Amino acid sequence: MKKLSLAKLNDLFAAIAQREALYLPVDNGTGKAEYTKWQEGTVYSTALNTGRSAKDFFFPQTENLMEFKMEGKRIDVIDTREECEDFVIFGVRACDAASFDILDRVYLTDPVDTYYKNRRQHGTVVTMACGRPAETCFCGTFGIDAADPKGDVTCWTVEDGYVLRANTEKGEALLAAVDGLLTDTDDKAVQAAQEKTRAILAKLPLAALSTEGVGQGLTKELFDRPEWASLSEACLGCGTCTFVCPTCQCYDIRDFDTGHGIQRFRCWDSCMYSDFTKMAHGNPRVSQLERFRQRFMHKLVYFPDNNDGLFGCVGCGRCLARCPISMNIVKVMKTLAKGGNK
Amino acid sequence: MQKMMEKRALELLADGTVSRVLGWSAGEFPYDMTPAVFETAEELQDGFVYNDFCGANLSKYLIKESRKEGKILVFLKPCDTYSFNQLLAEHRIIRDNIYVIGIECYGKADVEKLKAMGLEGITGIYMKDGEYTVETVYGSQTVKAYEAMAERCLACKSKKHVVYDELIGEDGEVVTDCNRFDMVEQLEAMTPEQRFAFWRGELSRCIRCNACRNVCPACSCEQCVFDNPNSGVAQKAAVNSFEENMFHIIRAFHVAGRCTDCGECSRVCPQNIPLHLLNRKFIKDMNAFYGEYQAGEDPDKKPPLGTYTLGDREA
Amino acid sequence: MQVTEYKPKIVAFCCNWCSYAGADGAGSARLSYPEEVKIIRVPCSCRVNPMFILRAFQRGADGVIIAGCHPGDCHYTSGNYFTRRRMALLFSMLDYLGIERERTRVEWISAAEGAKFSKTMTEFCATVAALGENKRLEDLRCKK
Amino acid sequence: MEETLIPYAGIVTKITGQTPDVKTFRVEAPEGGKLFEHEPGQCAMLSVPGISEAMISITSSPTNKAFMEFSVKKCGCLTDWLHSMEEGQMITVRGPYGRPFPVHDELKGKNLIFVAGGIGLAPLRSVINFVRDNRADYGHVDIVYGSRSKDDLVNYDEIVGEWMHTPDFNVHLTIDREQEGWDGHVGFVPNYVKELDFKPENTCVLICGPPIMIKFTLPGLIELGFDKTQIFTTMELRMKCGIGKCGRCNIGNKYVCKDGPVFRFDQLDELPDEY
Repeated sequence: MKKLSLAKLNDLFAAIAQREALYLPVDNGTGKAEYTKWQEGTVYSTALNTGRSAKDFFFPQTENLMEFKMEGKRIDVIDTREECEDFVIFGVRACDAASFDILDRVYLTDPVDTYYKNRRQHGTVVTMACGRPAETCFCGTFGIDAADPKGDVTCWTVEDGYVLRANTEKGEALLAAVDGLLTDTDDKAVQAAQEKTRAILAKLPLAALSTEGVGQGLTKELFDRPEWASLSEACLGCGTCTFVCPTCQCYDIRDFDTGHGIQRFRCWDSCMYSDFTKMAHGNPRVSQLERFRQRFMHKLVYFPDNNDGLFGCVGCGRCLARCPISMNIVKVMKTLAKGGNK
Repeated sequence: MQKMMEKRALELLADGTVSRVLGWSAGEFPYDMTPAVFETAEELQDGFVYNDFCGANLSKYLIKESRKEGKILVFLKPCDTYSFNQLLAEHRIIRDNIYVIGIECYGKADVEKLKAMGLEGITGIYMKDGEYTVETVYGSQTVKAYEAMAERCLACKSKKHVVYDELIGEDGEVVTDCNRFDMVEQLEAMTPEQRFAFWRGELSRCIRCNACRNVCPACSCEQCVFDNPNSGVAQKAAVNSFEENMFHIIRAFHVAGRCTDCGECSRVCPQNIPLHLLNRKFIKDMNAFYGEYQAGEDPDKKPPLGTYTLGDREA
Repeated sequence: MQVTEYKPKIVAFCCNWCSYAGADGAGSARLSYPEEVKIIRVPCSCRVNPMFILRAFQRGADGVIIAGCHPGDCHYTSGNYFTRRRMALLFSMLDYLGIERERTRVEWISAAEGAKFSKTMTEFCATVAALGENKRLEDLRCKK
Repeated sequence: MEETLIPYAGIVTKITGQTPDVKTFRVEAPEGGKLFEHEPGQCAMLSVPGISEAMISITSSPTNKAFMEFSVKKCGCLTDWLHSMEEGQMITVRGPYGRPFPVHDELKGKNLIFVAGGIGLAPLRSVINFVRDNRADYGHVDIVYGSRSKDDLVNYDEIVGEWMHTPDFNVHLTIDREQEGWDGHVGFVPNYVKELDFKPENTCVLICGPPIMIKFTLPGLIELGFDKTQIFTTMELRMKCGIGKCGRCNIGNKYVCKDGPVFRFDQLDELPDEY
């Protein structure tokens, strides 16, 4: 393990930024932190989490896929892909770091999504262990340890500085490049910090939330549960939960006529939208009930079904804080667990 | 207040005046209430909640709910009654199927404000003598109620219920000195460059989740122009600055003269974009150009964009 | 080195019953108006949806003008009165968002006013030319 | 395998009007030949840039080495556009997507019954022609095909001209209502299937058509003694990516584009009823 003194944090950022683009949480002036590119003078925000999730780095809200030149009867397909530049994301929390694993299972399984893979290969993730989790946090429910996040490098804030640990080759390379700023250390300070965090985690209101009643193989049990009606009745059908969610990965492919060609781009889409599954001859998900059910069944049953029991939620709590009508996965899980095994 | 509301709802359910009650149901935390329909006394007793965090405007749900079998009881705060009236004027809700109980309101709290004070890990919020005692896993703190009041409530335009079948609590007055256009005026006083920079900063955060549109009681179209593939502007994402601007300008324009300034758009925005400032600009301009008009106040009055005079100012 | 003079792109929505004929009138009277004005004929000035104006800017317009019948002369009795209200509000909103007020205009031009048509367009072009390219409502995808 | 979502441009070399609202498009690579190989039952994403992209089943048999064909019913924005196309114009195609009918294993050596309604013949035609070209590998073949009227029978010329003359091929055509000049069977497909009294021994059924037809044919087949493991169908839902990532074509935990579109009925029973 390596140690960085409190005073040298900015030097670390400068050293990284000299090699490659560095993004870190910065207060955006509305009381929320968002990932921002570091430049001299940028102040790192220690806010618990960013408003938007870190998935944007690998799965941006919109991206161009290709272009078409149309002339008479002819169509030319133009591959506009470019090799992504190396970058570092600093300060990713345990939940978001775990979300990359979920996105990987979608985008890096056969057939591999080349756009995603390109960015994933070039990104180095430095996680920051949590010190002040909030009431909306429930990553522990899904086996995520906020005190020991994954990522290429893990960082802990300790009393007199930061402790860093490389977890992967990419992480080793990053730490090696800034080695001049670091000193060797043991894991005592880290353990103390972890203990403190874990004590708080245990006191959080959602600490006892369990995945009992949901999970792999429960489609038949849960799909027709009557509770979906009351759970979904207030849903506005907006895409807030989907778009702030670090694991939601559905997309739409659209064309834009620029006047001198066609740009085909993909953008985030939401299963909460009424036109998500709409076809010329009808829509299999007629009402908000079906759409709402799809979102939660996907995270709590279908995704685990296809991924050895791994849930499609990381407990970051963004949807709890952001849903306009305060309906969220926790309420869904609790409601489903309550009336279970009928 | 909650006790009185619950009691009255139980009575109305019991005597068959209504068959359902539209209110708020308890959440995981002291502040995350979800709008809900209660059909039985047990459901009401189990889950009905009313407190300072019940900010959601319930009137839009009536579009769907008033078309169902039986009468529904709805609790409306003063600002919600304006939305209700406007929906009524637009024939979007069926008045005969709704029983309105107006509830007094002295401003709703915004948990974001508490969180911005560094109150993380909230486990309990207790109101007493104009103060909230906020308990968190990191200790407890007392906050003056007005310090946690939602931005929109600080500029409340009216504490008067413009429509109700009965009232719980006092009816208030229209607040004439609410100063709700202050920020609009500040923006107007800026240079175009400054204004442009301000709005770019705000609108560039938009993630196009459509929460503002879907929560808006004035956005009651069955299919929005931005969802209609034949409109040529249907779009899933705000791809660039133009589309961010266009969505919000057009949305504000489509509700101009119908927007009651309930402030739901800004409340629900996950990116904290002050969308009400767009609507208020239209309201302010319409007041200045065509005479004072408050949407929802009087359902029989012609909206400014639905009428004209020969001597209107030139564009 | 040759410096090409900047020529703005202007979209003019012209009412079929007056201004469009006004443009014809300008032609018959051999009055010129700038070639950068692209006319789109509409059945009435009130057919112009605010979205049309934004879309014109998106597709590369630097200025948008709506020309309709004089108040009181609308072929459909009152269309232009509604145009006047809508555009007053829309233009004020664009201004509020920091988009130059001078890029948008409404003018009343009758079928007999060929001269006014020519003069208005020339003036408007000059105003927009002075502002330069539309940067604040541009859509970079549409730029070549 | 890596997926770029980038399609090939192909030339529509021939357009054949099949019925008033169905046309068959022959697509070839600009340099001639097929854009890619496929298996019977697989689909491809057809697109006209600027209009839309849609999943369409490949109706030609993989044994056809010269070109691919798509039969398209006019019913949405892309298909409207395709129907207004001229020969020689280009479209874009990517694929092949999905799991094919199990022609190399489960279906091999079996008697086959094809049940199709309307445009539902398109995906089955690929299998039928594959079977014709590998005749020795399969047993007796029955084709039950119904449509609203005689004019709505897709590939009528091919059915009458070729399929009916293939050894051990029995073609049973039916139309919904009596029509002048039609002396064949009249009635709905589900009833016709029952009337034909098929025997389930060593037989597989491939069924495709409107959901309502499938819904009513299935109990008939069960009554005749067929097991759900003998019956295959092919599904259709809204798709964007074709590779199980965009997230919209799932029925329960299965993605129609990747895990389907061909499903066996006992597999469908495992999934929630949301299609």
